[in-house]
Amino acid sequence: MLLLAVAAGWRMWGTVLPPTVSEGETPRQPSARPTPSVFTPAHRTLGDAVEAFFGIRPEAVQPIAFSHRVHVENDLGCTDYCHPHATEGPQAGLPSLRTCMLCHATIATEHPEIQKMTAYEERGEDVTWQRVFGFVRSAHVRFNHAPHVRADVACATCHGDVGSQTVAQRLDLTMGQCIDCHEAQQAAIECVTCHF
Amino acid sequence: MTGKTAKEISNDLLRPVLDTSWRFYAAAVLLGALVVAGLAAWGHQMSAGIGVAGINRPVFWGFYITNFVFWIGVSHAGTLISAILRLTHAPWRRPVTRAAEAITVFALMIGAMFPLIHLGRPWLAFWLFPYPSERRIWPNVRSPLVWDFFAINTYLVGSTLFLLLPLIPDLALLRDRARGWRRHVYRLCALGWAGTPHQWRRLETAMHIMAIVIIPVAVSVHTIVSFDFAMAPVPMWHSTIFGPYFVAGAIFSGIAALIVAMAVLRRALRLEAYLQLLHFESLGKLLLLMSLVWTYFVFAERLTTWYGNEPAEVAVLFAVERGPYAGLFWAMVFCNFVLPFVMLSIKRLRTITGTVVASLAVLVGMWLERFLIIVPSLTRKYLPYSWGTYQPTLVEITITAATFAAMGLLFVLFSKAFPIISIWELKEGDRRAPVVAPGLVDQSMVMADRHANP
Amino acid sequence: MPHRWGMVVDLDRCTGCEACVVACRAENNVPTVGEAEAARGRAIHWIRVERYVDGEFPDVRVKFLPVFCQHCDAAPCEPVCPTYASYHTADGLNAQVYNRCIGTRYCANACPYTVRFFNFFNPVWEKPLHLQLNPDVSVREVGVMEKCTFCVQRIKAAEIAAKAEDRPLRDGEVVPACAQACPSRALVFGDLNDPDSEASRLAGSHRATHLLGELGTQPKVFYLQREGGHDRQDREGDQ
Amino acid sequence: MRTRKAVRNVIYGICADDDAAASVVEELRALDVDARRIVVQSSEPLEIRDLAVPHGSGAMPWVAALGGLIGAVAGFTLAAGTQQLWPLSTGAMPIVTLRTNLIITYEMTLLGVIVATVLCFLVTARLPRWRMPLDDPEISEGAVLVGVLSPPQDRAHDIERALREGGGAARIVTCGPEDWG
Repeated sequence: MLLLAVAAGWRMWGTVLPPTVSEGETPRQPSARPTPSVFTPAHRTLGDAVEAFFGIRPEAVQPIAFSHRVHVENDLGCTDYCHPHATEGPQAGLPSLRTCMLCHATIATEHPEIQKMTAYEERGEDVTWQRVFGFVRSAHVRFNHAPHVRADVACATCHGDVGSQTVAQRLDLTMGQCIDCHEAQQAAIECVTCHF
Repeated sequence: MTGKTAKEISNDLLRPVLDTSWRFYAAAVLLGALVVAGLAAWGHQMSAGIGVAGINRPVFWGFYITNFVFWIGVSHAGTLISAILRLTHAPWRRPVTRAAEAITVFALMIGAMFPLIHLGRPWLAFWLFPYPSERRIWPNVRSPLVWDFFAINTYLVGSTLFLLLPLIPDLALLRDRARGWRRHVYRLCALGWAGTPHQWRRLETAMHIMAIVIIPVAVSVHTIVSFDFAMAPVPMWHSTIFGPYFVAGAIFSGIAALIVAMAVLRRALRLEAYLQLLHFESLGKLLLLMSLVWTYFVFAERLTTWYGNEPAEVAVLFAVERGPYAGLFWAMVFCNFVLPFVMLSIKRLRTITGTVVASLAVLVGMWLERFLIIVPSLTRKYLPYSWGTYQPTLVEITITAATFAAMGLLFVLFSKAFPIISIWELKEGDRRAPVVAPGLVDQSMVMADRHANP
Repeated sequence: MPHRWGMVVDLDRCTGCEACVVACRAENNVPTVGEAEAARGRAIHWIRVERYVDGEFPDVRVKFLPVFCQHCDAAPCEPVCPTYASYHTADGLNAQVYNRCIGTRYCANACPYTVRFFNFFNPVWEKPLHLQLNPDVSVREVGVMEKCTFCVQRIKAAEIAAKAEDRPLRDGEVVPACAQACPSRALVFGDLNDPDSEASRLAGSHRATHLLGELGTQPKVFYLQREGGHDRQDREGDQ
Repeated sequence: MRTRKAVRNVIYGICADDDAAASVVEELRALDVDARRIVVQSSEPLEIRDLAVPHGSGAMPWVAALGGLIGAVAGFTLAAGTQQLWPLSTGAMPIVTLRTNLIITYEMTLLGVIVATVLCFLVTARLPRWRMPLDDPEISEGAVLVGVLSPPQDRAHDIERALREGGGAARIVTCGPEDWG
């Protein structure tokens, strides 16, 4: 009952009350200006807010059934062509269509998934890969791949055995796992190491 | 004291519980509507952001923290007064204690809501609780807000038990009187109380220990609330006097709240025979005493600040006394000192109406006092470039009003479900010597009481 | 020996151009709240240039005072936070951990410099402004406190780069956005533990003072007092 | 909830006030009835304190003190442990700040006392007890019940006489196990 009232307020007061950025409350304000749309609620619905709170995210659906296994079996390293930036900076990066076509212009061209890519190329579009790993915005984590690669942390330590998967499956990474590893490696565990 | 038989007492005091009048429904619906409005306002605030409240930079705390301090202050009504009166065997306490303890519990529940309401991200408030999590990081026990968490929890647990223990025999009484489904509920609540001499003695020992312990808890709670301010280097906050000053103010507003609640109960539940002029007079005298103590603290605080002439502090001092907050300040002085002093020190004015008027004024005055402690200091911090102002918004006002309604609603529901005057204690007191003199009774008299036969 | 980051502000050099303010906003994803909210005191500026006007017209002098987080050693904001969102790093930064912040705003009350800013609403960068966001810095959401970090992202990046090359950090390798943008070089950032750094050299000047030093907060920001104008006589001896 | 206890039956009388109850108890003692079998129930504390089984003030203050001690240790350990669990420096304070930890210790001490007192009360007063005790509506009207649990069959008559004559119990009730519930 009480929760219902709060939920109702969540939905309705926005329409009953003046907009959240209200005008005309202090004399110094400029008059006759439209309310700036600088702010929105952090979540559109209560459901979104609850999902964000519990960290519920939809599974990433990839446009192409990319097989990591096939590529790893053909001795392609993670950072060789597809995620090269992992050795250089924060983001590992996702391959562009051009990277794929370097090989697939000639390899396995008759495979239906590869033909999808050819179709993309013909339309002049890039593949809209969905990001699988990543921190929720409210975690405020600034993860940098490069120092981890330099410290010889294997990709699979965090990403799991992607080499045996088709499209990558998300693992739930927790702060506890980061800390355990950082402590074992005697890396910094100060908050600002990652959160800034 | 009441000149009534045990049976009459039971009948009178159980009547409001067993019979339900339309007034109860009217009050419950009206107050409930306000509470729902407040909850909706809170929901809106969580959805849109805390910015729908009037707080800004540099006034980061406003109405919500004012309400927090005010309600925690009111909570000292009860347990502290009731515990002191019990320990001093003040015979006139008997019809008063339960109402006082109920005020404590409800005011604490409401007051403890405000630190949550005022949070920017209230859904993460559980981080104040030291629980094992994979993050391995626990609350910072150096923070006065964490002290608050511990102090308020201790006080809430203590005062709730202090209210419930002496309720058990009355629940047994209700178990025997009530009919239908309520009988089963009361039967469960009464925990199978039999009323053997053994149990009575245990209850008395337990209440005695609780009464002793609850006093240092209550003192510490409001001291810690004052530390929320005193720990920060903000002009006029960073003060060593704040602990006792806040405790005195808390007892002051607590007595006022108790008098108002008693007056309402007396009218609404027709308890004129139990809540007599004597009770209002005795509490009125206590109120007068606390008014003087409070005035002393205010004077001492403001004199030392003025004499010290520290620029940042004096800026706040004069902003309050003759600046934008002067109106509120002098209203506070009138409500907390002038009016109660006149109404309570002149015997002819110290009637029931007189004490109630004084108490209402004190409640207003003490709310203003909390506001004037919190806001003006924040508007005038050290660097004049960042001075600011504060204006409450509709959301804050709605939530504030809703908490007063919530207090009323909880009180109405409580007095509906349980006898608001402790029946067994009243009977026990009636059977002992009819001591009419108000005030504190000395030990020899109490002993005489105990051995006197009916 | 850990670093001890500090900043020196030469008030004689500050012209009040506010380039630092603009640079800081761009670097640190500082939200713009709009006129209405700014009028209600909700504007966010991690660095601000306070203007104080001295004297009667026509003999008027304007003093500029850039104020930002002083990264106090004995910071009043840190111990009051119930969740450790505000704490002191080993290299002397006054850290603000956004994800730990539950929005009590206690730190902002305790800060005597009023340099802590609160997100009263959820900030939004309308398209295409979202493209200007710095990916190295978090975008803070509603209910979270924020403040000057001494551009901790630049410190971290420089540290990582230095470690990759297995060498110590050089003086001047880390430059916060405000210092980088300052045309008159009034802002000098550096390691106060390194006696040869420019910052620690300037911090030893006889002109160096702290803002509200009497409060005992032990700031790591030093203000070099003005020597122009009426104070001209004590110019001798300055380096 | 409805399990029957070994009590076979009970004889009790309803006395008008505690004086009457006191003299009934005297009579019963004179009859050499086991003090543990005598029950007295009232709806308010009785003036005459030594009815039925005598008890001192009991161990409650000591239990309360023990609770306080446990609370103090728990409070200090919690506070200092929390600080050392993830040592973060704030405001140039030491990692373990004794002064602030005293506050937590203090609150936990008092919480320990309160909880221990209430637990001790519940245990020694044998609450909660889901089986109803002897339940006579007249108790809540102010009367005092005096009874004997499982009276020896051969002496039931004597006991009834004692109840009636001692202080003039107004009403004598004899109930078997089926009346308990």
